[in-house]
Amino acid sequence: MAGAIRDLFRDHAEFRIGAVLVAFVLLLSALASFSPYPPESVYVVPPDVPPSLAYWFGTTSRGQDVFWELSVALRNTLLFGAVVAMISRVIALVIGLLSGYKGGWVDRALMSVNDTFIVIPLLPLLVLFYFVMRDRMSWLALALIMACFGWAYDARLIRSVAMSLKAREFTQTSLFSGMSTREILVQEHLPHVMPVVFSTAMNNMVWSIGLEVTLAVLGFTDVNRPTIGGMIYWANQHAAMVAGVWWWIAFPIAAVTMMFIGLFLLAVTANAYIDPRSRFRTIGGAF
Amino acid sequence: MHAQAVPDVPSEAVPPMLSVRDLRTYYRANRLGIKREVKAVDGISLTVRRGEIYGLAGESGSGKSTLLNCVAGAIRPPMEIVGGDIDFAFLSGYGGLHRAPPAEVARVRWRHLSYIMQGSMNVLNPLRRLRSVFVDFAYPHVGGTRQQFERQLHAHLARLNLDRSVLSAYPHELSGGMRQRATVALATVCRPDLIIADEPTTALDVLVQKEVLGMIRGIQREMGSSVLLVTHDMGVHAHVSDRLGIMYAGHLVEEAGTAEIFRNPLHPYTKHLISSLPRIGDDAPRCGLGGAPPNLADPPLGCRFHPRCPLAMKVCSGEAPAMLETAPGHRVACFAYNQSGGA
Amino acid sequence: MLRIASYEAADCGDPGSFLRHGGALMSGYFAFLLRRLGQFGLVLFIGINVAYVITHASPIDPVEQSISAVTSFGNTAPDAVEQMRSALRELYGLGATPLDQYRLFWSRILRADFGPSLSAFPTPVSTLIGRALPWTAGLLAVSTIIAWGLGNLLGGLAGYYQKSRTLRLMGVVAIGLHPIPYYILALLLLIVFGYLWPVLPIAGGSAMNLPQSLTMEFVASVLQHAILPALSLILIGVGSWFIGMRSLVSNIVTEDYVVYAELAGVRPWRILSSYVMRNAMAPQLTGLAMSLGGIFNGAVITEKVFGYPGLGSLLVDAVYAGDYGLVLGVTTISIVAVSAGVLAIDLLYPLLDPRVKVN
Amino acid sequence: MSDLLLDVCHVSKIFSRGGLLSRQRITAVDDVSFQIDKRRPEILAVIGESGSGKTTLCRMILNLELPTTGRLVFDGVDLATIRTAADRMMLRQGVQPIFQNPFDSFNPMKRLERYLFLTQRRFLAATQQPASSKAAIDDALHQVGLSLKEVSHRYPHELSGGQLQRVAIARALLARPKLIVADEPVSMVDASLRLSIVNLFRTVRDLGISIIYVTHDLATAYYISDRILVIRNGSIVESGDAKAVLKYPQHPYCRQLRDAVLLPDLANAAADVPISMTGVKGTGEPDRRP
Repeated sequence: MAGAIRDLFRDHAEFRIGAVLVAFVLLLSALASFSPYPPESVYVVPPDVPPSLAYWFGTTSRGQDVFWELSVALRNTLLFGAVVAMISRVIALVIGLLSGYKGGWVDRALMSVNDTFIVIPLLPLLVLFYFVMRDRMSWLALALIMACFGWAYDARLIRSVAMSLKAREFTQTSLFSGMSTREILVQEHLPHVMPVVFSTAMNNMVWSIGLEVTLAVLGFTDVNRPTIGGMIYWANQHAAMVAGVWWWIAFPIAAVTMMFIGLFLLAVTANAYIDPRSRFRTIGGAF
Repeated sequence: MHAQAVPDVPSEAVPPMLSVRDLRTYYRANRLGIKREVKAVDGISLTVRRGEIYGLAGESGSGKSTLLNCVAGAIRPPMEIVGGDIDFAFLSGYGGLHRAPPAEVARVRWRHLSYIMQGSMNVLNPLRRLRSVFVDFAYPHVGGTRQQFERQLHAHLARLNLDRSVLSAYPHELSGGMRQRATVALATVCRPDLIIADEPTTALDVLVQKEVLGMIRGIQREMGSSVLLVTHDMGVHAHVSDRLGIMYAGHLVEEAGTAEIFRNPLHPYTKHLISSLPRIGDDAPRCGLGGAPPNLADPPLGCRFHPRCPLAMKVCSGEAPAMLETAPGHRVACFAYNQSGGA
Repeated sequence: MLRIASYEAADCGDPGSFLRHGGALMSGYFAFLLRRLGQFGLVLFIGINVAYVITHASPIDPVEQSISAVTSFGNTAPDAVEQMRSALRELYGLGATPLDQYRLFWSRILRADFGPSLSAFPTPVSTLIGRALPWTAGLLAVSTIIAWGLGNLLGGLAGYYQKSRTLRLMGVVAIGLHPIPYYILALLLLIVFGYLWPVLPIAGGSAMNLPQSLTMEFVASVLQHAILPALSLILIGVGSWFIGMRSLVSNIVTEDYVVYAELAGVRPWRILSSYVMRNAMAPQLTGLAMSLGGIFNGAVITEKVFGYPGLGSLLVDAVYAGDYGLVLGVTTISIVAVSAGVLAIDLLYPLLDPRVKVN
Repeated sequence: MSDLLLDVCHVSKIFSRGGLLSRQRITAVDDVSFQIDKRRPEILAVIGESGSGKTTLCRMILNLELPTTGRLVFDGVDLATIRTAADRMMLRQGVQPIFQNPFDSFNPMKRLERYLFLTQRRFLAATQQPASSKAAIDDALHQVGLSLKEVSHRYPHELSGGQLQRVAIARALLARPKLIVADEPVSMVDASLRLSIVNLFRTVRDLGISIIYVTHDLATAYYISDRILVIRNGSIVESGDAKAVLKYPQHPYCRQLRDAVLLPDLANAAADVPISMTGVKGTGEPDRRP
């Protein structure tokens, strides 16, 4: 794994850019612990101050320091994305590996359900969910629901890898060396699937954070918890663009765009690395 | 038709169909900062005469496929031609397809030089009927109206005993043998001067293999084309090749007429290849060759076969033997037959 | 190892063999059709059940909550409130056994009857949806087709001509655009074309003063209003199709059949169109079907930002207005519409890949 | 208890594909019967072309697939009655496979000795002391001409195909099986190494282990095997003593097969490949239509 990352770093400019962007965003979010103000409180600084030495990113109409607010929002948003990605990875791995390895009716049944989850439009369901939950909607509940819908596409990818692994002879060797199904899946197949898990996790974070931003902007989440979407929501509520408080909207959008492009670049390069043919082209190997 | 006149006796006056001189092709890779160089083809010279089937034998990693790719002009990184010339009777002066201008390459392909590849399932576009493939590959070279082309196509298929219904089929609708026969028809429809065949029967069952070989040989004799046939299967060479070159680890180690090679193999590796194969009706115990083929990223010094050679001498590990002619048309690279090198 | 329905063309001397083969093809396609229909049914079943579970998992009395949301807007006649309450109670099936509630829910959905809208009382929800659906369908169809076609064309070219500087630059732009959330891109377009360089209408589906009829003027106005919403969908869509197609094509160009065709001197344009692009199309069509749900999500946002009178705006406004029947109705119809779209795209697949008919 | 090690009794395998309406049935193995005697270990060659059903037969003997009809009894155990994981382990100790592609027989991300130790531990842990497991593995590797020193800490890509196939045989031997099923074990091994692998099978048989050697190569089958089965379209067309069947085949298909073998003999070379185009007309490719 370390060797793979080193190869990626050397051979792909995209990977370097992605890593730098993500590292920057992570750093910014890590600063949240040093925030001088409690993140949820308002009117702690003078409102509507443009970016200056005292307030690097300016202040909002609600009297918050954009820099520290953004740092906390990034942390919360990343945490949200990571939770969704983690839970949905577990579901995708279990379903994908099992479906690919077992085949037969297990595979057919799981994949029918899987295909259903892929095509169902999620946003109306999330809106409906918000509609019935209203103020009781917590970020964790939202993360859980998104995780329940965010595994399907990736389970299909993992399944196709698992199917090709199943057909390979070393799986039979493991079987006849006395390994159980669980051992084969975990010890023999999982390492081959990890690169896919990594790249889909990045993509999944892009997806879930994007959806969260969207919902928050419309006011369909817990907007009192600082997130990137929440910041844009409040900025819209105070007509920040019209009022000329552009920094309130510009910095969150810049940060989230950097994060998206960074994560996406990591996913794309990891994907290119997985595909042996493109790996052959960039790194070369025996003939 | 231009390829009809077949000289029965290859004379020195007529230039050979293909001549490869001192070809060196390396794979250059750079992994974790360490440069690796795999010398897949390392100084090979050979000629393919007009109207003959020249067989190249060798195991995996001997460089025979690399050599073919060089001749075919299919050079992609990390593969690199480091030195040497490839000249064709129909395209000379450039030193190979990879150096010829695109217009010349386009003129030559399929009209003068065609290919039969291994694995017919993958070489035919799965989404295209065979008729379209024939049109794509051959029609621009043949010209005329589509009706004329269709008639020519039918005549060609009939000559190869193929039903014309194959034209309406998709590749997946045909059996493996049928697909390979269609590929042979595709490669010969323009009556090319030189056909390159890369393991054309390896994936086929024995019964079909024999048919396809007969087909290649039959149409070759009829058209007078030359064929460069690569396969590791000595049985195939015995049955269809006119002359035979044996490759080992990027070198050509022996070359002679097929009959001569089988009657009088000189190089220890050739001897082993021929003697180790069991035959039906022969109960003598045989043994395999010890050791393993060398790693071409780090080949042994001297003769590359010496670590496995039963006749290895001191000189073998020091310097590489040159190809020397021991009898007319029989060349071998081995110090055992090389007066100047020792023994 | 065992391949079905492969046939030996040499045996095709008897005419019967072709007929038998044709029969297999027909039944193969029929099986494919049946499988797709089954999948369609399953999507509807699971999707609508999820909607049911969500609406019935709420710890709050949904009826009273909706009533209070509606009445807080202003004065509503007391008997109208009572009428709403009874309609809502019926819609929710409160008081009945869980099984009856579930049965009632399904019977309403099968009749597409979601009761009267609370926010536009007493217009039935189905009428509101019927009015909005054509806008969304039109916007989605046009922008999806353009994005898919353009993205695949450019992505295919970029995968084939990997050295072209222009195409590589396009790749960078696509990679930059693709991960931006729909909302943010739509907002940026709004700022650019609405405030900084106000040349395009930024809200609505057509000019307010025009009657909805098939006049040149109306159509022109519809098209003009559709430019920005469609553009925001297309920009992001093109990016993702571009990236997908480029990586697909850069794999296909190393396939044996492409290399073989190159060695045969087949003309580059023919290789690009019939060997590379054509073979990448089938997986991209599946991708289109699979991503339709996601594209619909994008349309919801886009419509809201640009005030486009489609399902998305209807849904968001219904939430703000606390209109339960309308939210449920839009959700259900979205699921039906998207899965019908997926079905339609899926059924095109055998046209692109003849192998489907056999396996 | 009978003296039969393996009793394949009227075994058929029918695959059905497709949905409810377009069900296609393919008979992969059709009423095959043969036995292997416990008292006389032998090398039994199973000859057939691609699609003849020989791989399906192997998979059934390895209990990876159940027959549609008929019975497979290994060492007194009907394979259809195996339900529990423990039973399956018992069977796997008795029947071990060797695969076609040595480069794919071991997980490229794991070290080779892992499989040797696993096999040793899982199948023989009860009968042996842990300390002796290394010695047992070394012994098994010596039997195939390798040693633990050459193998340990190596990844599959560091060894040649021939060496890997030897490790695969050593691994199978470690389970102390009674039967080894080898499906095309040398077709992907380099020609110069092929014979040394084939010769190992004779060594293995002399250890008292029977081998089912599946191949399409008649020459090595003649060279190594004691008995032979020729399969076509799922059913046995000829069987008997290997030398006799291959030297004097009775069934026309077997004659055809033997005549199609291309050997590096010039005596009959060149003459028997049809040069005139009249001899090319499609012959014996099996009709694979369902």
